Amino acid sequence: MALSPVFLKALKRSPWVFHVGTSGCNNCDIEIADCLTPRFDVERFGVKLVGSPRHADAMLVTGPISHDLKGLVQQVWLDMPAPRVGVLVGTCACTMGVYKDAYSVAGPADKVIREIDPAARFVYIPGCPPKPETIVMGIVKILEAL
Amino acid sequence: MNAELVLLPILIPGVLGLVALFLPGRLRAVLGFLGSLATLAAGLALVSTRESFHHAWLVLGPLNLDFSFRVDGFTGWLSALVGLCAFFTALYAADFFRGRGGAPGRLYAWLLIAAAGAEGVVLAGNLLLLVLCWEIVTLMLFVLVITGSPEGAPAAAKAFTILGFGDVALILGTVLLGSRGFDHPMDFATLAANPLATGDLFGVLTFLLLFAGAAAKAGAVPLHTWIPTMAGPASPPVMAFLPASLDKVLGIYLLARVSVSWVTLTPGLQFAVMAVGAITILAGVLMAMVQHDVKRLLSFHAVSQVGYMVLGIGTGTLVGVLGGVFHMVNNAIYKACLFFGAGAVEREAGTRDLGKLGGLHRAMPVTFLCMFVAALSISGVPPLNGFVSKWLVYQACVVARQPLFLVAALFGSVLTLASFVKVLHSMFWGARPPALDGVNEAGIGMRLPMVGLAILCVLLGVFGGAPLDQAIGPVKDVPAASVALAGGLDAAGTFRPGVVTILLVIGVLAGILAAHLGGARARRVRSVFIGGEPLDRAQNRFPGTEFYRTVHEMPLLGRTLDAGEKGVFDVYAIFGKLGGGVIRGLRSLHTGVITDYLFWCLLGLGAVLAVFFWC
Amino acid sequence: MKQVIRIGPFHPLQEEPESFLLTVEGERVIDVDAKLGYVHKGLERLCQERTYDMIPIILERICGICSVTHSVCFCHAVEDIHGVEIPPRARYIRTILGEMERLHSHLLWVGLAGHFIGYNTVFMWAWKYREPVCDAFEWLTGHRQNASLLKVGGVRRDLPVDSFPAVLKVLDELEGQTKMLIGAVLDDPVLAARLKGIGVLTPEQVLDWGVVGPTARASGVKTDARKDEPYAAYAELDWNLIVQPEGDVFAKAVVRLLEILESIRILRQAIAKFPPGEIDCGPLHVPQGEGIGRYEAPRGEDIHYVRSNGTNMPSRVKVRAPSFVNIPSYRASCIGGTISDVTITLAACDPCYSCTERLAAVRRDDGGPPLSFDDLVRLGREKTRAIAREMGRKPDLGLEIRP
Amino acid sequence: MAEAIELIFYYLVFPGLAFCTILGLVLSFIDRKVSAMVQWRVGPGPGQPFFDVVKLLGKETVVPEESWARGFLAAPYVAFGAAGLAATIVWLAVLRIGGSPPGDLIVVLYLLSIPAIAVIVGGAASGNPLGAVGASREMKLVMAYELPFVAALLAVVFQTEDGATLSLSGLVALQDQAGSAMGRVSGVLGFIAALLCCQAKLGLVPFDIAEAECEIGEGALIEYSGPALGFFKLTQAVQLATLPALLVVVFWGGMGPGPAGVAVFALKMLLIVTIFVLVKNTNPRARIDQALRFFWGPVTALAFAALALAVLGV
Repeated sequence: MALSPVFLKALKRSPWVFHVGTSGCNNCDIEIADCLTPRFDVERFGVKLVGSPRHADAMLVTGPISHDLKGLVQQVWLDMPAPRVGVLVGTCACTMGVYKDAYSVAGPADKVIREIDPAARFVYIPGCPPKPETIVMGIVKILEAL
Repeated sequence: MNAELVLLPILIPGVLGLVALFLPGRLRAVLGFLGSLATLAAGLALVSTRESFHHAWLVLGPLNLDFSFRVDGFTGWLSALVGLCAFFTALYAADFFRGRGGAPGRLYAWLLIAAAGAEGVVLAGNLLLLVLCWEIVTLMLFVLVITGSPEGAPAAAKAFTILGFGDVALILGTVLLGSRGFDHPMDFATLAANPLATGDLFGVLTFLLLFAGAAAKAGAVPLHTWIPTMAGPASPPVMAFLPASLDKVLGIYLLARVSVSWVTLTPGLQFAVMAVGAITILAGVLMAMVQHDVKRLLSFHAVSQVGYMVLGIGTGTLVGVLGGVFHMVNNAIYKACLFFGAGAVEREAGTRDLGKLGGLHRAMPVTFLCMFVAALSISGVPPLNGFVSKWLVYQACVVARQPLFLVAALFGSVLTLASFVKVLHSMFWGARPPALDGVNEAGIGMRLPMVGLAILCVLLGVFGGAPLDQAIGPVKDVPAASVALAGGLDAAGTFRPGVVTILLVIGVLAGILAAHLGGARARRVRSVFIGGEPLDRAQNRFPGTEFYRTVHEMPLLGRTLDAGEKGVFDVYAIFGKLGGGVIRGLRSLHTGVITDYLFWCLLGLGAVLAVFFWC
Repeated sequence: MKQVIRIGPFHPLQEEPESFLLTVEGERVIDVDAKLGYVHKGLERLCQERTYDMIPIILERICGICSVTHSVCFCHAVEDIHGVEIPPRARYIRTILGEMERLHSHLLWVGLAGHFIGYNTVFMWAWKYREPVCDAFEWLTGHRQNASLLKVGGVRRDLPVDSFPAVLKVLDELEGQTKMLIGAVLDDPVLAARLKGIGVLTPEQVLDWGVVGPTARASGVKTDARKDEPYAAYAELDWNLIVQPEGDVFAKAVVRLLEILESIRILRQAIAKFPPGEIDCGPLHVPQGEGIGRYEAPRGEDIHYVRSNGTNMPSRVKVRAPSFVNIPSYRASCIGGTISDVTITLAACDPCYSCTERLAAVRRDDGGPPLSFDDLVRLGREKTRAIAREMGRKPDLGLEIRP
Repeated sequence: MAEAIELIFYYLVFPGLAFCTILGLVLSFIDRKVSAMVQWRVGPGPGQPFFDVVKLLGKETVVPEESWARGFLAAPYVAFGAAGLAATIVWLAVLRIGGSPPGDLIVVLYLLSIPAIAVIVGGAASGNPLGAVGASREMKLVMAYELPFVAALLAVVFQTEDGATLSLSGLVALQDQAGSAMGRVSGVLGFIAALLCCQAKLGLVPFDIAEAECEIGEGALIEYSGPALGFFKLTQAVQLATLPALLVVVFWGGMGPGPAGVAVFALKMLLIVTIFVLVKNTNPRARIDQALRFFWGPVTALAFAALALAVLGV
């Protein structure tokens, strides 16, 4: 989809994210929430956590995807209006981390989502968990790269 | 133009109705349809005429029972409205009863006779004649309710009792009003020329009797209870035709005539009438909010809306009277539409329990849109017709300096809106329960009246000034009505719904244009998001019946409403209980012992003698 | 007809995916059901394929907030098999880590609770106060949460003693801030109106449902593994058990806030008494046997069970996280409240699903409803019979399993 | 014709839709910035509300399968148009352009309730049960605040002995003669009641019950995306620019002449917005029954007291 420059600029300044906590350990989720709080305050960059995927521009995934969640995560991805981007926070979301050998996980988020949307674009912020500084840096880099 | 033309709207349905009584079913339906159409045509023909028909018929001493009918701009329009209601009802009924062995009993015949009676009330130029036609309508209501539904008998009896009480009051009032000794004591012109002062007991009593008659017919609190009771058994066409629209028209028409031209109200009486209006608004709408049966819910709104008319007329100001009368016309339109829609849904979905309905907007789009418009209209959302008339009533409250009643009226509108949000949501929005998967749109005969009425809602709203200038002014019985009207209205101000509408449309279009300039035209359909898991249509529902539980759980309010639902405030039930008590007491006196009876006889004789000698 | 409002699995109320099915009448909740299992990661199985040395690091990743909890608890269980006594310095290090974790966990909850009832100012303030605690954790261990510091028989690395003054300074500041927060919460009439009398658990219900931790202590039940069966250095330190009698959400908030102050007290004493010496007891070989570890996590008592077959990998690791017993108590605390009450009540026991989910919902191949317990038992038996038939002997089904 | 063009200009550009949208977005920036300051954050830059809206306008629209699509999509535009019309009428009275038509206070009241109705219709028509919960809450909230709001406004209308007027410009003229309504006890009481009602009308904490993010996931707006959501945001902005102005016009004498008048008016607006923001940031969300009780209890009592005092002439 061709984006007009005005819209792209606005999108860069106002990425709203929907947080999809998956089968991870919760730690990345907490560091994400930490980014909203006074010390890091990502609202400076216009980032806002929203409660419905319909409002979101980016999907924040924070863990490996279990078999039980796989279909749901795929549906939520489709629930987001285009243009959309996936942000994989933490080693587990990127590569499954320590859960690589576990029997109950279906794969890292990018693989799962690409099954239904091959054109999906992702941003990876590895770390276990990434420090809030890292996440903020990651977000800023995403915005620059868009 | 021939003066006899005035009789046409009465004679056509009257004669055809009597003929139809003796015809077989199918012919009766045809006759009903044609007869009501002809009535409508006759009514429309009258709208621009000002004629009166007079025939001295019977002179009993001072009492001239003249056979006099008249039409002015206003009553002409009303006559057309009655015809329209009859026509739409006949049309609707034809489709409604299709596939069920046709209309039950002699429905069309009674319908026509009722229409004739209503036309008679509207066109009468003589109070006695009006009362006569009035009784015909009451009788027809009784007959229509029990036609085809034997379980309707208790409801019909209740209605007949309350209306009978009202009619007795009306007759007494009529007699008192005419007993002041004029040449033509029952003639409208005479009455208007000699308005009754209400400074003394006689005046107050007369007015109250007349008011009771009008209020019972229109269904103002506390004489309203027959309407919700009959909402269950009466079929939707009957509900839409009489209790919801025509009875209101007749009751308020009479009230307007009485309190505007025949009686001069003292401020105290005005206040009382306004209070009745305000209480009716709030009581009706609050009761409506907790109903789960759509017809019963609508019938409480039918009560509530009367409050606006009574309130408007009670202010005694020109704006108020115009607002009340205009609201009466508007009410007939949107309320008939709502009852038609509810009936259509009941017929197609097989239930009128709001908790079991849902998601029908796709299955019944026309019914839905018509009910949507009518619901917004009854809630007084601009720029629909309900807003125009309610706005006049609000203005009247300001002119009459009655802030409390103004707040009640405005708050009543909010509650009405809330109630209809519940209705619309329960019937048409939300997920469709799996049980309703096979539901289809109502037939064309049912859709047409709804569409027609919904269009009228919009037209009378957007061009709300026109009927005020053209038709409703003359009720005040002033010559050159529109001139006086313009002057009178300017004092309080006019509202130009047309301008607002045009601006609103421009604004909405500008918004859509801006959205398109944003570049986003892409649209995609997805199932709803309820947290990720798929929607279970049978379970994941939030039906409208659940909307106002919180309100119901408010202290005091909930308990009062429950009491209202149980009939604690129902005059009929109260008097029924009282009457039952008296009868039980009397029955206990019948011991069967002859000496006891002798004792009572002696006691009675003693009492009579005592009174006799005392005085 | 039942009307079910679904909270989750992806719902802003929860950081983690799980769904609650609220059966409602209007806004009033008349039944609560939960569907968990989205977060099932197969950790216990994973642990059976790792050596004792590796397991604490994996178990740190059961849950991001309870990273110390699970690794210490596992160490307790293995040390229980072994019967080994760990050196005092290691005990103090474990205490300090545990209490630091409690501090940031409670502050986190206070903030989230504020967020859930729409009081974002409380959220921001609590998390602002939490930040220095995470910093202190980083000074002490080198990481904000997952320090990888624990090992069976002691700890892996020593704490940098020179960072203690800075940590104490953080604690001093935090004490003042917490007191301010307590004042703000206790005095706020709107908060009281919103939270008092909501989600009440009576002491009887606490015992019936086996509720643990601050959730139980808020109902007046004195339960705390640190007092009941003191481990680490708790027996040598002076601190109070915080108990509130009311059992409502407000009491749960008060308990957690006051526990922050207690944790600060414990930390100060632990730092003051920080003993010299070894930090572990050398290489250990875990003998055959079973062990149970208890540990008072910020959310309540955590229990680990480890069975060893004498090799360097356990043959069974079982984790029973506090939320596992706290979550079912929703049926006692939520029913009868409104949706607004229930959402905060759901959050009030500070549920942690990644800790809890030792189960998985098994979907049918045809996409039907998940298999129930009975289904699983039946399927299991069928499979056993099939295998037995294949192997040509009678199935051995001596044990009757009852649901 | 010239009159019609003038009218359309008033409505679409100044002081109607365009002006109020921009003003509202600026005010919502102030809201977010002050909130951030209360929460010890830096907060967004001044362009943030604009970026948000422009971005939303460029996004794809997702329509729920179960919804009444036309109503669902039309609702935000109707809300926007109605809010803009209300804004035009209020701001014309602020700027003293022309004599506003008599009775326009009622029209403004109704127009200002249309955005709420649109949210309700949109939420209910989305087919989402959470949206329905949100719609029912919004409706209950409207029921709750409408009663005291009307009563509080009428406290000014009925303040004078004679010639009670429902016209905004009439009210301004009246206050020019007799001093601002805030100079009287009834005016102050009414102002406080109306202020609380406006907090709920704007859907700010503690009355953001209909969109309670953590309970029902944005409630009535849960299914909205792209431009439709953007227009709801714009509607909120327009309301944010209108309601404080309405309060100033009705209770606080409107805008005085000259630059000084403009400055004083701006200060009054800012003060009101700041009160909104501070209340928003120092309270948790109320429960819907608490909100109903609050508005039908103390606030209504306050408003009726104001009304009674006004009729008595205090």
